[in-house]
Formats: sequence, structure tokens, C-alpha cells
Amino acid sequence: MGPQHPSTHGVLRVKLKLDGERVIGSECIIGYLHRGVEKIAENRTYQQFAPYVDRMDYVAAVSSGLGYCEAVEKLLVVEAPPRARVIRTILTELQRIASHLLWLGTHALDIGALTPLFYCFREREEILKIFEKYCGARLTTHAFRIGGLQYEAYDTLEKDVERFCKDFESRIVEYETLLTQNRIWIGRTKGVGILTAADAIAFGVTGPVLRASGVKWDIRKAMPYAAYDQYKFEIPVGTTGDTYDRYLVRMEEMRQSRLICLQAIENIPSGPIMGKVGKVLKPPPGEVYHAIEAPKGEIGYYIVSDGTVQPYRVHIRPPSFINLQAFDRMVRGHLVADVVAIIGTIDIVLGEVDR
Amino acid sequence: MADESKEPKPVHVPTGDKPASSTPPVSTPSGKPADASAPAAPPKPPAPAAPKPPVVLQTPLDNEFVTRFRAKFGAALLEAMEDRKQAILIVERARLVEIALHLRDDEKFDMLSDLTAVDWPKRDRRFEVVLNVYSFAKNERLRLKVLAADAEEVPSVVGVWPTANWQEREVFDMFGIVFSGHPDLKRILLPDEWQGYPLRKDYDILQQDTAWVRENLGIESGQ
Amino acid sequence: MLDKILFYFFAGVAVGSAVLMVTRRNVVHSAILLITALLATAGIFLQLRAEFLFIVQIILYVGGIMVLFIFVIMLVNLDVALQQIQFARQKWVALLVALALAGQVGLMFWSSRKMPGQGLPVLTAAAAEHLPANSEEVAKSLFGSYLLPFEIASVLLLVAMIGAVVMAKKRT
Amino acid sequence: MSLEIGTDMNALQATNEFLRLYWAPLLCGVAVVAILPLIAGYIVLVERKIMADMQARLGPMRVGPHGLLQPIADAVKLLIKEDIIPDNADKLVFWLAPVLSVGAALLSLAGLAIGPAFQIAQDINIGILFVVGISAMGIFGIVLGGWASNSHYSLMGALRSSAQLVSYETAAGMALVSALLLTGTLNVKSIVEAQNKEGIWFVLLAPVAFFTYLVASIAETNRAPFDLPEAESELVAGYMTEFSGFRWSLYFLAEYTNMIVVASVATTLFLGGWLRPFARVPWLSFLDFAPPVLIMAIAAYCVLRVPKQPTRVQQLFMLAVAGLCFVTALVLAVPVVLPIIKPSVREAVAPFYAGIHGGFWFIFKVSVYIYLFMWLRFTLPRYRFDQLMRLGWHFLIPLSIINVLLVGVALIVGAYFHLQGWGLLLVTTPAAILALVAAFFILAVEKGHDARPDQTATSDFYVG
Amino acid sequence: MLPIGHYLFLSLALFIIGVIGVVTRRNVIVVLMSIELILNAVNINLVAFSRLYGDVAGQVFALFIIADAAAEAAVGLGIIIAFFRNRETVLADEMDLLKW
Repeated sequence: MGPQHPSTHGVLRVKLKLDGERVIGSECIIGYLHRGVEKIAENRTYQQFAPYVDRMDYVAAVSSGLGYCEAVEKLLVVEAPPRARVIRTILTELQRIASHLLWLGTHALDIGALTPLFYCFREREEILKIFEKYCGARLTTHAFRIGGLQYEAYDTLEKDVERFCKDFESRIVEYETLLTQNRIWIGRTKGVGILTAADAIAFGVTGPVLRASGVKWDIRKAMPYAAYDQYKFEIPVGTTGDTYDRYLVRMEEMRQSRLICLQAIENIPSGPIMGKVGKVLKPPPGEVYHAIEAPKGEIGYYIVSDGTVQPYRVHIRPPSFINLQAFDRMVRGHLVADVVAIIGTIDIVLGEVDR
Repeated sequence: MADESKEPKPVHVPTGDKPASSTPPVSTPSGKPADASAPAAPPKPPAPAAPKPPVVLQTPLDNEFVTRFRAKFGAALLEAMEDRKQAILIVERARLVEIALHLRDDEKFDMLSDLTAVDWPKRDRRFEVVLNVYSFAKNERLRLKVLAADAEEVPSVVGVWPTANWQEREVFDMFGIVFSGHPDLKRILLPDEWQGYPLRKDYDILQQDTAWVRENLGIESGQ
Repeated sequence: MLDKILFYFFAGVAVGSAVLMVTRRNVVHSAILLITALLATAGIFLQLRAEFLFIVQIILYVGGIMVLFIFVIMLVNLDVALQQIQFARQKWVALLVALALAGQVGLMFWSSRKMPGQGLPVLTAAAAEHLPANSEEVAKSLFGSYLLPFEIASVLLLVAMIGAVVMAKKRT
Repeated sequence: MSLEIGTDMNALQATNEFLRLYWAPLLCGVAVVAILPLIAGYIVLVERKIMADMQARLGPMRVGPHGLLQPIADAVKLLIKEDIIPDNADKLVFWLAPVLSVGAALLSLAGLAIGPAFQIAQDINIGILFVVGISAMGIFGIVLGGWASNSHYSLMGALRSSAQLVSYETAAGMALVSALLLTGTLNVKSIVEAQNKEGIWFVLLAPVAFFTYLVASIAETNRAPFDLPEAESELVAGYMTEFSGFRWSLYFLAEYTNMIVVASVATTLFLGGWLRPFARVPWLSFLDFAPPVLIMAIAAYCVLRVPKQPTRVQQLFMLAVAGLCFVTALVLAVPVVLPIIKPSVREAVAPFYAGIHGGFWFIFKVSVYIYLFMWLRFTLPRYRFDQLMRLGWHFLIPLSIINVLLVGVALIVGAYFHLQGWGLLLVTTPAAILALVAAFFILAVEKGHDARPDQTATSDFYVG
Repeated sequence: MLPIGHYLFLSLALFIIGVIGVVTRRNVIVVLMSIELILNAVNINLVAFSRLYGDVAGQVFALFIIADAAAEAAVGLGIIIAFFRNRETVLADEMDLLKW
């Protein structure tokens, strides 16, 4: 399947070894979108590098931005003010819903259902409008700054988010009626691309794919960051680790994110939006590894600083890159038609895989 | 070298013409903390303001885990420290696999979150291979470091954590560190016939693809 | 008048495509030509007021057997066989045999002309209108007097199906 | 009309004799072949509009008001587009394949009766069988098309789609057989008369047969959940990949004609051809007014929309459409209103009434059936090829065979008690229930011995 | 209904072409096709005489012949596929081994 295949979510080339219809082995050839982000990081100051982070996982730019800002704040041993942390949580959760919606739309389209794509994009449009009102950009938002926020929350933010959350519940029910009970959808997804819990951990898979295999682990609960410790929400867990479970886990995650947003907008604390961070950031030498729960999995930043304005080394742990490793294990023994479904269910974004 | 596209910022010329950003010229990259013009020093006590000598946040760490580890491996543990409340163990390169197995089985660090490397050209053993492991049971992170000189091989941990497969290939692709025992160590992101290892400090950011472009496309790279 | 036109048209098509089918090098072309020949014979059945047989010929022969042939041709994708010569060496022998056969039947035709007695039955067929509805007629006799052969035919088909499946199954 | 014209006439006399006898079918034939591309085009437009509506968007709006001229634009585009023939493709077969496909589809239309009056091939004795047989020829168009464009992918697509067609044809055939048991004859006209005499549509007598035929016909026209051959993800556009421009539109036309053929077979056989719903129920006769009222409403709606059209020419066009609807409403109203005004003229008007209204109801039912096709297409994801074949062979064919058995038994019992019309329901409904029980039994067996990981339970796909 | 001679002559012609096909062609599939042609020729005769005598038995028998032709084609093609899979060839000359 060549790099420009319609259903590989970007430039991913998969070499499949087939026995008739069945797949025996597969090899992913990546690197078509490699822009050398980590090398660039060593030649930029901390603030200048922030926009690059959005370009990696362009579908969930807000969460990668949050990860980077919090990592540098940890480097500086500085804490963002409570108001900033709450607004960050709201925007990250909205971004998670948007990323899952895009995943659901394209995944359903690969398997042949035409309509869910348009429903999902209709909701995603609402979220992107909120982003646009807040920080001017829809996709690569660069919404956060190291130490807090750049822009004050625009006045109707609470109302917009509330309106969105209110009718999003009925929308999820709409998707569910279309797909969850649908005999053909179950036929195409149940028992396809099974990943056992042991394999998942061995392959370092994180995020919804790991949780669908039955491992109840979410960084938002394990090591709470931003304002996640203030809110109540559950972690959906699957049982068999097949495509259908991953579908259910992600649908449930969207519901949980919606709950978080609702709880968050009730009381956004007042106060400053920018922490005690100087114009020029010179973090004391040393290193830090900070990971947050991006929609695709654990995105980690390992930053080494040598005391100068520019980071000495920035390494990004991309969830899609590592989840893609499990693709070969999941695709063995399935038909060609399932390969497309499995690529969809791992939910990879090639910008993040290639960095 | 006509470098119109990229921002003119050659690395190894520290005081080249700076982009018009407001930051004052950077002094020699010795570890001088924020200079006087920084606004009010961060009030947080642990990061003292400029006057104090460069605060090294890395304090030696010895909790019961480190003692247990030292008891088991003794000489292999070169140094244990804590940086910003994150435990770091620097271990001996040869016994990495053994230590990894111990960590995974006995200490329940069952997931290798991240494997990467850092290049310190000025040190004698220039490469620092960094492994970030995480334990579901103890909900703890630990960072293992192994020092390796230019031509030295680092034992591969693919046997212990299969996720290391692609990450080690990427470190080899970017740094040129050879991982002995890796199933198929070849470049993962860059084209196979690429010369040089981009993430090394001595690899200039500008002339990256001249060799590859001249060879494959037969034209001069536009960098 | 119309009958004559129809018959000559279908007969011409049938013989023409049959001849072409036998001589074509490309197997797919000969398959298509066979289909046209079968359709032409179906036309003749229609002209003989045998509608049921006309439609059975189309459904079973053309729609069933020929699809099977085309499938096998595709699976066996014969471009490898194309280069080899298609015609056996004993082409002339075959022609000789055919001519002898034709001669014999011709003789029979010719002789019947002369001797009125044993000649071809010169009955005039019943006029078209009051022919009973064809398919009902066929059904009556098929399930009436020919019930046993009908059952045997179904057993034959069953055996053939099992044989084909066993034969073509992949030796896994 | 005897086929045999005096054998001794000379050529000229023969031809005009021929013409005198067969002018009606010739005329209808030409009409159908001419109008069909237009109808197919507008079905595509309607499909895109409905799809858009279901997906919260507007669909083609640009060409003509509400995109009404879109099909003409599509047709022109297809005609102009360059006609690429892949190198060392088999020229003859490459040309023949689409022609065969369209030919089969159009020919099978001939056997069908739109209204009591409008039938191309007058009373063919083997009516329905003729239609099914000829449409079975369509397979060649697909298979040869795939072969002629000698690219590996289109060959695989062609093989897959013909395998699918062949297997679902048997299922459709069996479903038709169980319906034909009820009618007793193959002739299209007499089938509808039989339903009229019984006073009940056969869909109520043999619901399971209708359902299996519905599923099989969707699979046979390569649509909705069964459109795997041109599933974009694996083989791009299946056997149609290499065809472009006019040739591709021939295939396209064949697909939509097949859809119409399948829909009309179902309507004739199950939904009582051109019978007005509750045809023989006296107190429901006001339904006769339904068609003209309906079309009048559409005309009124168009007139309302006229001022909203952006440009002058679109307003004019909208007005023309309104006029057209108004005229059809009038034509429909005349045979109904006239007898009320002047009872004397009733007999003279009766054939017109039957013809026109019959035609309306037939077209109405066919469009409802096609709407069902479209509706399924937008909601259901696609089957995988092995699931598709498994559904066909393991579920549909046994179910339809059992159904034939049960309907046969029901009829014998019915005849024994010489039940008529609605009475038959007493016998056929238990048969239908028994068939459903058998269906779930097949499913249970299916689930039982298939424990392979990627095996999926495929019961009737209507659940959900 | 033309005089019977025409139909006899037509079926004879088809029969002869079929025989030529069977004998001359090397490709087994074409041989099978020619056999189909021969069976078809026989059918024409049957139907012609059934029409002549007004007795439908001829057509019923033709039906049986078609059924038989279907069975024969199915098994024949099965053999060809099995053979092709082992020996990669479809030419009659090379089918000279009874057991391979």
C-alpha cells in the first residue's frame, strides 16, 4: 500500500506480505514527513519552539502544546496560576473530543459508513470555532505560553462551551445509534486487530489502545497535571482489546471529557493568567521528563537544559510512533480489508510519527 | 553560503548576528544563569535568583530503593541523583540488560516509556543513552542513564521491552549509536543511504541534505 | 416471411461465430464467440416457439456455464498459453473426418429427395396460434411422464457439484 | 398477433405488415432507451440530494435551481472527457464489455410492464423469467470489463463482483420462485391481475420472500453495504478503474437501469404492480384523487420557490418545472374527475384511467423501493468480502429455499381449505414465522461452529 | 416453421464445427467449449422435431441435455483447474501423465 493510499491518514507506506487474502507479515516504512523537529529545537529559544510542537500532532495541537509548556514549567520549577490551569484543562479536553471526532469520522469512512463523517465534522466545527474565538487559530493553535496563558478567556467562553456540551450528548447518541448496534459495523470490527494487555504493555502502547486491552491507566488520574485533580471522571476500559473495544473506549472518553468540561466551566477561578516567568527564560541546568495524556496516548517531553536561553536537547515521546509498532502484531492473520480498519483504530497521525 | 530560506543561525558561531528578537546577545554558553537584566527573580525559594552560583538541582539520591539497588549491583550503579524530584540512575553500560531485567521483573517497572540519547561532545564518553521506565504498580517513573563513547556499542534492551525496537533504531538513525543485539538495526526515519547523524552536536543544521540531494537528484541543495 | 428472415439471421450468426470460435487464438475471444453462438441458438428456439427453452438456455447455458468458463479462463489467465501454438498438427485429419461426415449426411438428404416414401416427413407443423402455452406444456410433461429422469438429473447435478468442489479445492 | 405473416408476400409488403403489427412495442422501446439516461441522471441527483440531506448538508446546488440541471452537466462532462484505453488492452473486449452490460440491463426492461397499457414486449409468456435471465447477462459486462483493462486490481475487482452477483442471483431466484408459487403464472400482466383478484399484495403473503429478494437485489446491483467491488480502500473502483468518459457512463447507466429493473420486478411481484393500494376496497376509492393532489402540491411548492431563486433564468426554470408538474396533475385528474361530472363517459375513460393511474402508482412504488436502496447506502458500513459471501451462501440461500418449501405447503393447506385472498393470510403467516425460526436456527448453527477469531455473526442485517 | 431440412442442416453444420474444434484445438478449455457447441447442435434438432410433431417431449429432453452439459462443464473445469495448479499448463499435449 503506497504512501499516498487514501486510507493511511498521511504518508505511511505499509509493505504487506500476503498469502492470498491473508496478511502474514507487514513492515511500515515511515519518515516521509520527517522535519527534524528535535534538531530545530536545539537552535530555538524555549518560547520560539512552542509553535513547532503544534505542527507535530496537528490534530491535537492544544494537548501537545500543554505538554511542552508544562515540561518547561517543571524545568523552571514554576507553577501556572489556578485560572490558567483550569482554562488549559477545558481547552485540552475540547481538543480531545475534536481529535476523537476526526478519528471516528475517518475510521467509519474507511469501513464504508458515509454519514458519521459528516456528523462528526459538524461537531468538530463547533469546537474549532471556540478555539478560533479564543486564540485566533483553528488547528495549530499555540494557545498556551510557558508559565500560563497568553490571552484572557473571551467573555462568552463559558456560554459557548456550555452550549456545545449541552447538545453534544444527543449527538453522541446519534453516532451510537448509527454504529454501535449496527450488525455490519460489529461484523467489521469485533475480533479484528486484537492486542492483549501483556502485548500492549510490552509494545509500550498507551492511550485508548492500551485501555481497550484492559489496562486501567490514564496519566490524568495516575499523575494529575493542569487541573485534572479537581474533577471527577472515570477511565473507560475495554476487555478484549479489539477494534470494537477501542471504538467503545473512545466514545466513552468523549463523554467523560464532556463531563470534565461541564465541571470546569462551573467555577473558573479568577486571578492572573500568567505565572512568575520572565521575558527571557534561562532554566537552571538539568533535565526533566514530563508526560501528559494526549488523545492518542502518552506524549512525553524530555528536555535537557544547559542554563542558556536555548534547550540543549528536546526529545518528544510521540504516542502514534510507538503505538504504530503494535500494528504488525495486530494485523497478522487478518484480511487485506481489515488492514485499513486496523490502521484506523490505532488512530495515528503521521506528523507525530515522523517528527 | 547563501542561506536565505532558513533563519541564519549557525550553531557553532555563538555570537553570530542575532535575529531581531529582543533577547540580549547570549554570553559564552557556560552555565551562567539569568543575567542582571532578567526581571524580578522568580520568588520560588528552590530556584534562587541570579546572585547565587548556578543552582544544581541534581541532589544525590539515596532512598531505600537505591540502597536495595546498590546492594544488588554495587559497582554497576555509578551514580544516583534526583533532578526536580525525578530519580535518575547512571548505570554501567555493560550490565544494562541485566539491570533492565531486574527492574522489569523485581521492581515492577514493566513499561519503557521512552528511550533516547543526548550528545555531550565535550565529555570523554560523549553519548548519554536515557531510558525512562514506568511502573504501573508503584505509579513511579525512573530514568536510567548509560554513558557511551563514540564507537562504543550499547547493549540493546529489545529483549526486555519490545517497544525499544523502533526507539533504538531512531537513536541509531539520529546519533549513530550501535545497539548490539538489536534484531534489524537500520535507519527508520531518514532514507537508508543518508550520510551523517543529524542530532549530533557537530552536525551543522544547515548542510543537512546537500550530500543526499547531490547524489540522488543530481542538483545542488537549495539550503 | 418473418420466420424465414429470423431463421437465416440466427443460423448465420450461429454458424459464423462457431467457425470463428474454433479458429480464434485468444481464448477469451473464442469464449465470447461461443456466447454469441449460444444466444443465436436460443433465438432459433424462440423462432420454434419454445420460449421456456429459450430462457432456460439463456439462464443456464449463457448465464451459468459460460460464466464458469470465463471464470476459469481468468483464473488460469491464459496469456501464458497464448504464445504456444493453438492448433494441433492433425488439422488436416480433422478436416477429412468432417468432410466424410458431411458427405454421408448430404447423401442421405439427396437420396430422400428421390424416394418419396422414406423421405423427410413433410408434415406441416401446427400453426402458431393455437399452440398450447409452452412453459405450462413443458411443466406438465416434465413433472408428469418424465418425473423419474428429472430426479435422476438432480442427482447427476449433485454429484457433479461435489466432484467439481473436491477437484478444485486447494490442497491445503 | 400471429408471428407468421403470409410467406409469399414480397419484401415491401412484409415490412409495412411488420410495422403495422409491432409499432407499439417499437415506439415504447425507443422511448425507454431514449428517456432512460435522463431518468438515471435524475436518480443520481435525487440520491446526492438525499445523501446530503441525511448528512446535514445541501448537496449539488450550483447547476440550475437546487441543482436540477446537475445531471445534464454530468452527462456533458462525461461525454467530453477523454476516452483513455489502457495500452495493450484488448480493444474488442474493452469496447464490448460496457455495451454488453448496458444492453443486458436495457433488454431486461423490455419484459416489464410500467402500466397495464405501457409494456414494450406485449404478454411474453415467460415474463419475469425473461427479465431475470437477461439481467443475469450483465455479469459478462463486468467480468469482461475487468479482464479487458488487464490491470491486476480491476481483474480482482471483476472476479469478486461477479462471484457476488452469481451467488446472490440464486438467492434472488429462489425468493422469486416462492412468490411465483402464489401467482401461478410467469406472465407479468397476469401476475398483477392475480394480485388484484386476490385483493391482497403478495408482500403480505410471503414477507420473508420479499425480504430475501430485497437483500439479494441490493447485492445484485452492487450497491449499499454490498458495494465491495468498488470499495475505495482496497481495489480502487474495482472493474471500472480503467474506463473513463463515455464508457464509464455506460457502466453507470447499466447500474442504475439494473436498479430500476430490480425495483420494478419487486413491485410487480410483491407490491402489486400498478394497483392502487386497497384497489378493491370501495370506501377507499377517494385514494384515486391522491396522485393528482400530490403532484399539484409539488407544483404549488415550485411556484412558491420561484421568487427565491437568485437569477432570472433560474426563476424561469423553476416556473417551467412548476408548469410541468401542473400539467401532469391535470392529466392525472382528468380520468378521475370526468366520470364524476359525466357518468355516461365512464366506460370510454376507464382504459385511460387504468393506464395513467396505473403508471403513476407503479412509478411511485418503484421510487419508494429505490429510496430504500439509497437510505441503506448512507447508513450502513460495507461488508467485508468473506462476510458478504458467507451471508449469501450460509444464510440467504438456505433461508429462501426453506421459504419456498413453507409457502408451497401453506398454499396446499390453503387450497385444501379453499381459502381466498385475505383468508390466505391465516396460512401464510405461520409459514413466514416458521421461516424466521429457521433463519435464527441457521444463525445459531452459524455462530456455533465458527470460533475463528475474525468470524462474525451475520444475522439478517436489518437489526440496528 | 420452416421445413425441417433447414434445422437439420443447421445442426449438422454446428455439429461438424464442434467436432473440428474438439479435434484440432490444443487448449483443453476450447475443447470443452466445442463439446458445449456439439450438445447445442443436438438440442436444435430435438426442439425442431418437437415443434414439428407438436409433442413437447423433445423440449423436455433438451432440458435434460442442458442440465447434463452444466454438470459436465463443472466437473471438466474442476479437472482443468486442479491440473493447471499442478502443471502450470492447459494444453492437451502436455497432459500425458496419468499420475503426477
